[in-house]
Amino acid sequence: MLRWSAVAALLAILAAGLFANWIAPHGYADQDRESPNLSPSRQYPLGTDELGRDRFSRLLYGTRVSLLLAPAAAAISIAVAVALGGFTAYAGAGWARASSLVTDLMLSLPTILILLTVRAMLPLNVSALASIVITCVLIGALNYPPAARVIGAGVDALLKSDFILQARATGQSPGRILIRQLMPGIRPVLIAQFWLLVPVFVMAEANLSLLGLGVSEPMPSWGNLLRELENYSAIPERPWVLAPLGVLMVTVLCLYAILPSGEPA
Amino acid sequence: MALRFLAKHAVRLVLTVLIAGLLGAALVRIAPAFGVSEQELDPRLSREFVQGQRPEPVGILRYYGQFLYGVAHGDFGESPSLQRPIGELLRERLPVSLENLAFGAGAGIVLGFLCAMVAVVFRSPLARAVPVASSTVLLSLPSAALGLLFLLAGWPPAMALTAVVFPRVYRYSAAVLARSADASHVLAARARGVSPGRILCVHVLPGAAPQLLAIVGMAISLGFPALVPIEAVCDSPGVMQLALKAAMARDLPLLVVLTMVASVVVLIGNAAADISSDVLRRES
Amino acid sequence: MSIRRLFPLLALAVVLCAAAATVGGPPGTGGELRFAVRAEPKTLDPHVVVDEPSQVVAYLTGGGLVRENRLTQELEPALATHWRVLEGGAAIEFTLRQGVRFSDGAPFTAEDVAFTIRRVADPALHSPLAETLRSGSGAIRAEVKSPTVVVVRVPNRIANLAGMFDGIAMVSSKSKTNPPAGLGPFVIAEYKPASHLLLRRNANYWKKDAAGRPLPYLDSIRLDILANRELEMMRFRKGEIHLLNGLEAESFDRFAKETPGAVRDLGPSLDSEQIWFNQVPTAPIPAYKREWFRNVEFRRAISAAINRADLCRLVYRGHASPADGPVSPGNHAWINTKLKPAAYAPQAARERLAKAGFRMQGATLVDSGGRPVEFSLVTNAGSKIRERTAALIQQDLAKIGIKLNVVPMDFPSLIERIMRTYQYEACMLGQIADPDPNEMMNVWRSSAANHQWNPNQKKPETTWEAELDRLMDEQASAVDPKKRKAAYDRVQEIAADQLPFIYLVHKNALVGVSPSLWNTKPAVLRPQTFWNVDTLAFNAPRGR
Amino acid sequence: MSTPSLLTLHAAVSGGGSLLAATLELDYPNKPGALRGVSFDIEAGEIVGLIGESGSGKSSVAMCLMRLLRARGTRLRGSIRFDGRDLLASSEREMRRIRGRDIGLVLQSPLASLNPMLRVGAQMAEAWRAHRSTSNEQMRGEIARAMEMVSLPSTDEFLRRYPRQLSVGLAQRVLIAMAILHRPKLLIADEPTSALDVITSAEILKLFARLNRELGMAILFISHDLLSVAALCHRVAIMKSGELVECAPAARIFAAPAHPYTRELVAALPRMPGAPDQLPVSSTNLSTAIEKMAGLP
Repeated sequence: MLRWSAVAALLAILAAGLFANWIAPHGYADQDRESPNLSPSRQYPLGTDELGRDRFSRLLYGTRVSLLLAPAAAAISIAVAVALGGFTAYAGAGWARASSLVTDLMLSLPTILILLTVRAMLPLNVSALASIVITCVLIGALNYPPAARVIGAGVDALLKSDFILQARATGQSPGRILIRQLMPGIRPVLIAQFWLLVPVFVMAEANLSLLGLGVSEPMPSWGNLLRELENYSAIPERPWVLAPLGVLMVTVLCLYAILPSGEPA
Repeated sequence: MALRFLAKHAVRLVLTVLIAGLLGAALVRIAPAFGVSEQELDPRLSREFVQGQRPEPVGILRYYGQFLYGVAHGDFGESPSLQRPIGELLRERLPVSLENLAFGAGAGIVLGFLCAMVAVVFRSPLARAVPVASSTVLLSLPSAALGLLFLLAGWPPAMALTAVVFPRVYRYSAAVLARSADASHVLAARARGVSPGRILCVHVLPGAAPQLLAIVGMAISLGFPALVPIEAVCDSPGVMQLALKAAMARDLPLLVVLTMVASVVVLIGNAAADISSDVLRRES
Repeated sequence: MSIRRLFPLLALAVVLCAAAATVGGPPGTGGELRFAVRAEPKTLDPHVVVDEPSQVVAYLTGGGLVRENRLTQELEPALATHWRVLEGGAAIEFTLRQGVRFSDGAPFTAEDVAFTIRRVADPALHSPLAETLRSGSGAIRAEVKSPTVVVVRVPNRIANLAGMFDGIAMVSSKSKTNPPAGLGPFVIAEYKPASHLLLRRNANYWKKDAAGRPLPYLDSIRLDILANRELEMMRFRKGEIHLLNGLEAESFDRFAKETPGAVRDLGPSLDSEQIWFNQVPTAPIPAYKREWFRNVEFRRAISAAINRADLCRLVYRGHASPADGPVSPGNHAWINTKLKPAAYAPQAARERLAKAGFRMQGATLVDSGGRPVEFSLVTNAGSKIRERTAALIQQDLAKIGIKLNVVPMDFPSLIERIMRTYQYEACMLGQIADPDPNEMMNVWRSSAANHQWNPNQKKPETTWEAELDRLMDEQASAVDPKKRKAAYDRVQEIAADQLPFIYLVHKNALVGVSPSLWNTKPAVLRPQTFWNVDTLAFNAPRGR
Repeated sequence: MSTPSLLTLHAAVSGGGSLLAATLELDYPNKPGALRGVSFDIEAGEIVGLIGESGSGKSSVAMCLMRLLRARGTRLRGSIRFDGRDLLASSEREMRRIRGRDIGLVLQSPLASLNPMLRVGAQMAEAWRAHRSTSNEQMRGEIARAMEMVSLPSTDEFLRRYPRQLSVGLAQRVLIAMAILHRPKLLIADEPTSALDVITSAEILKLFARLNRELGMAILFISHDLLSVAALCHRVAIMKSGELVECAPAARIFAAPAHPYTRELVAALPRMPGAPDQLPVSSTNLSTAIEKMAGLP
């Protein structure tokens, strides 16, 4: 019951983002230069920012970006983890040790520098869409280690299980075992990881954009919109600037937390 | 046996740290704008002057060799961007970060464990609802935003780390304790009328101890990187703030040392998890 | 009576009190002045500073032979009572003040000046101060004529030679410490890295006030190392720090509403914001784009299409003025008043583009080869001001059919691109300028590295760049201020005509000064709020 | 089968002063109607067998009686009257006093039911101290007596063992010893023999019979094994998908099974090869047969 209402609410929010073109009263980059810094009004439900852009419309478009970006990044992260975890589980102890070393190293290297390096190598005239895709691939690929650990452990446990033994006993080829036995077996772990990672990547994008290296202007994303936090002493005076975003973020991420188990845990 | 086990882990730790340092050096070296200084933009300074400020570029391996030789003699080298000895910087800043980590992550762990225990012992809806709700909300806020909010409230940055660590610790430990409390020997003890406190301490906690230890390890390896945005926004003079500055300034020697420090922390976190899972395997 | 009505009265009362206090001596002496610096000072040696925090420390602890009054922008005697420029600017003779003692008690003599000059000129020290004295190669020499007279010779003639000595802190030749003892109003008492720097009053400071009382009035200064602007403002609001330098418009407006007496808009600062196009012939960008960028009509069209008034109004909330050239209206001595501010004229921009062979294809501008006009603008990430500026320009240019891609990147990557690899199309940055055009030599001369649009030219590629080279050399070596002014006026005219830099705005100098301070005279020149630190005091006695 | 008929059954069977009288309605969040109107009583000193296939709710009955249901969202209604008290109205604190002292519980997997990290002696002592604060000597004496009763050695060597050093049968005896330590009026045994081999299982059955005889302890014996129940119990209750379908003296269950399900159960009993097709109708016959099989006196 709770689960279905969570699904419905999440879908509604996602739909609002996806159909922002139709729902939003203004474009995300439209500047009404005669009316900057407005309080909420009928024309601008959440007021306008410094450049006279409608905050409500930007929130809708930002929701679209963040809600599409995070699951995509999570999927990438899981793909990397599966490739690595599956491979090492098969290839034996030596490789497993090597891959856990790689994972440890990934965790210790200054991620920010890797991000800067890759970003600095990009061509200049990339479209907003491309910049989103790149951001997503980057944070997805860089944040695979936690997922790799869990999935690796899952594959390991499966390989020791009776039904794989049974499959081996019947003389199935390793490839076939991988596809027919292992993949379906590991699927619940993957799905659980996916749900776990989506909020992580919503956060990652936000943290990245707080540094000014996320989705580039004028395209809004939750992280970009959160940058209002930089002038945090102004927040209490103008609650409509951040409160709706905060509520939306907490709502969506709580819904994500409820979804997989059907209960908040 | 135990000695060999420890020795194996120690060797592994040293090796990983050494490789991490080398990789860190290589990463900085190939990163864009290595050797660029902001002074180049200053029109008052001539090209020759700015170039003279920069140390001669050396090969990575050669640099690393010299660096390790220095470390063996207790010298970590000098940070070009801050123009101070790295050993001194670490002495000043590492305690700050470790303090943040110890108090912040420590409080998060204790709070998470306590809430999980309370939820397991008193199975009242309230005992669950409060930590579940608070942890869900805390999980939905980026650590940088948490840092800013705590700064705004005038609370120490370590508390922001608590807010990052607590919800995760609570979730995992509540699950672990619940599983441990479901064991039939716990049920049997309850059926004998043993008091809840004794059930928790004697029957539930020992069974869950290895996994709880793993959670402590997780909290450390999770809390350490979370310190980067927190120290950055809260202006807390720790090593993670230093790491961000070093990355921005492409400070090769400093980043190499900091990468090694980070790898030690990550490995200690992992070792806690590994050792406890080894213990677990031997138990079963 | 509402609080709102009360405010002006209170403000008036504060002003009156301040005015009354200025007439006599300070209302009280002693106390600790506190303010923040953004980063750790990289050095405490006043002769090798390049970063701003070190400059602050050097200013507070160092004493120079002359001092520029930041308010009047004129040179005043300091450790030298008077000076004489010799040999058309290749030498200068200083007559030293007598009875002055260093912070360690040693007497100050011509020997110390010679020692200081030798120290600065020593290539091993690697002092940027030597850079300013040595345009070209050759030695800087100091000759001691008598215990109170010293002559300093520089290899080439320098137009504003005396002014150069404002920043050179005199140090003691007998001091054993490193850095050696100085003559500034304060001395370093304690340095706690990553936290703060504590400066103590220099009991031997030479200056006295009108009533003969020893200066400085303050007991100590605490510099907090604080990177977070919001934190700095929170502490200013609580009265924990007393000065704010370089406020942002948004915060300024908020303070202006809350505590009107505490913040001041000093009018246009010398700093400017500008964009420029990459005109480097060897740059790895498409050739047709380089053609656009090197086309002056294209640059003029872009300049005309940018609505600078909107930039000032929206991004700077009115605390900026549209820029028409490198020299800000705040630089009274050097601005060319004949230049008209660049007007916002999208129609004129379209006409210019049409004249240069561009045409509209639907809503998109295409060049004569039919290629859509699209380019990227790099700027440093994390600067809200620049990102907003870019967003506004993006929309201004969209109106004339040009697509602008804004690419924020971290500072070192940006510098690498604009200084070394030239992998960029257009760039937006700001310039922190000093009043004297000598500081701009490396910007306007075509052979210099900071000639951003096309640096390090073997010989000037265009006639106007050749003329810039000639004019800059002329102003640098002319002793007659009128001749210098004429030359630099012409530089400004060429810049406005050729638009190698498209100047956007000069932002105003916005500062915060605690009402508890007496005799504050904030100025647009750096250090804005505490340039007269030796005569600052608190309104209420603070006790020694 | 609907509740009213069960209630009549209950009324018919129960006397006035029974030790335990329970009517249970239980809903799990994911399985509503886990117990539907399960109503029965136990006289003092009586052994009642509870039979049913797995998932029929027999173990839930045990958990309900002890009020040990852990899962969230579980709803228990009805009434449990035990020794003049209403257990459903008792607080958790009161329940804790009842558990182990007035009602003992033996679970089905003996090794899992012992804390692997505590020595046998420590667990015994814990069970004793949960309800009594006496001197150590007295406690040791009581523990020795209980262990003697279940034919365990009460040597130091044995008390210092860890559960992993015990066989399943020994472990089960340790659990029973702990359950009877305080001489409870009622012992609930939840499938106590299902994890044991045939011989050990027979020994344990014998032990239960002896405890009942010597201590006058009532026993609720939960099992899916009709034969062992028939051998041991005075009365047998049959459960099917959360309902009690029949409750009668053991003899009558075999002689005249009333419910179709009971008939099915009885018919499914294994037969020795060469035995007559017809089931022995006389309950005494059967009991003696079974008693012989189990080695009971």
